[in-house]
Amino acid sequence: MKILYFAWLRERLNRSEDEFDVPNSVSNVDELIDWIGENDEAAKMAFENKKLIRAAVDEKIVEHDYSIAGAKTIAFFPPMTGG
Amino acid sequence: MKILYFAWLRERLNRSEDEFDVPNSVSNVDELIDWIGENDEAAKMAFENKKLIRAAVDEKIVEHDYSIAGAKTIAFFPPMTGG
Amino acid sequence: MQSEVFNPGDETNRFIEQADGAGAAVTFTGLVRSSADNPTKRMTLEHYPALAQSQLENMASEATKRFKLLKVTIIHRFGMMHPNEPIVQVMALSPHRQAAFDGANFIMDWLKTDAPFWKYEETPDGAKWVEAKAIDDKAKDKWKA
Amino acid sequence: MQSEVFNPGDETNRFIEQADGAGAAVTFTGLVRSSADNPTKRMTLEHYPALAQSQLENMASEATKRFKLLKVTIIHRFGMMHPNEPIVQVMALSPHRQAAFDGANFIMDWLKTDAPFWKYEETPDGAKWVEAKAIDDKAKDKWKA
Repeated sequence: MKILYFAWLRERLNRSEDEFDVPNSVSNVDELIDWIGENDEAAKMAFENKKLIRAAVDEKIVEHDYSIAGAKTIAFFPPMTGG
Repeated sequence: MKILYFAWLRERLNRSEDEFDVPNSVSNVDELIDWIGENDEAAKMAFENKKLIRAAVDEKIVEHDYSIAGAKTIAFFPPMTGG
Repeated sequence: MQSEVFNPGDETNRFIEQADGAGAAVTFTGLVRSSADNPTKRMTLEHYPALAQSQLENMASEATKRFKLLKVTIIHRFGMMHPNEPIVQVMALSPHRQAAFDGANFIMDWLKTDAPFWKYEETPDGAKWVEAKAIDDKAKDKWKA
Repeated sequence: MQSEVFNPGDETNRFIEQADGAGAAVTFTGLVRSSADNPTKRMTLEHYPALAQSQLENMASEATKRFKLLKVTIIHRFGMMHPNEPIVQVMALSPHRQAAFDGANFIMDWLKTDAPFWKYEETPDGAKWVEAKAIDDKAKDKWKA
């Protein structure tokens, strides 16, 4: 599963993407955030305030309870500030 | 007192302005409309539906009960359709 | 106010150049409409020059004050014009987008009912004075304080 | 979407040329803001290309359907830009003025919160990621059916 990071998430993690084999027990976006943080102190801190984390699963913006089963690409980013 | 006419009012009266000595007894816009129509059949017909007549006294849009005392220029026109 | 046709984009660019400190510009352009269903050959706009000038100035300054705009420009043509030519352009510049939208929208709503211009349309079926629409009177109501 | 600077007026003219049958065009232009109080040296817009593309397309087609627009064009830059340069331009073409205003306003309100772009501002006091504003979330609410 490909994970993308944008804006200050990317900066704090010091990388723009990861490639992970995510176990089936990790079923939704919220659980994926926790799973990424488990073995990665920088990620744990960057993701600390979950209210500030937006997610997209296969190029669709979703809530944190959205299922990641079968997903290819999951992106994490702060609230958007375009326009 | 100078009277100006615009759009279809001008067309129906076949002139764009009049110069009248309006008697003091004619005190507001509504009375002026009636006074103009008294001796002018074309004006009487053109002004027949007073709801469709807008007026400006000295370049200020006003209601029909607005006083014309001391006015120099009074304009009559249909509802505006600019923009 | 002018009888000559104007270039909408050039006017927008000239307006935006004054944007120091602004974040948002809204441009409304009104065009001579002509469709297959309602073809227009040409349109003539009659106006009452002195009153039109003062009404447009009043609208611009009222909108500037009300929406705290940095700048407002109104261009309004009179005389004869052809399909797809611009008739009117209203531009509003503001630090914030909603004020720019509201300022231009407010001016257009007032302009439709309170600026002394009258449209005379020539179509293949004949010529007529355009009638005022009740919806235009209502549009103004949304800005009542 | 493009990184190159664009010319707001040229884009408006190109857009209006497609106006056959339309009576109203509204153009919103968002500019890199820099004032004496809040000077900006430059701004960089990071984006998520695939998602940004599909979100902008969704917004354009949703606005077209909802406000019965004749045409919508959205231009959004990414990468580095300087004060007073345009960032975004949204254009809506319609037979009626209110639909054109509402269409462009609707797109801008959604774009602020739902298009994956992130602003990074460099000022004389340092650089920072621009924070999302609660007011932008609220602006979207006015379009709830």
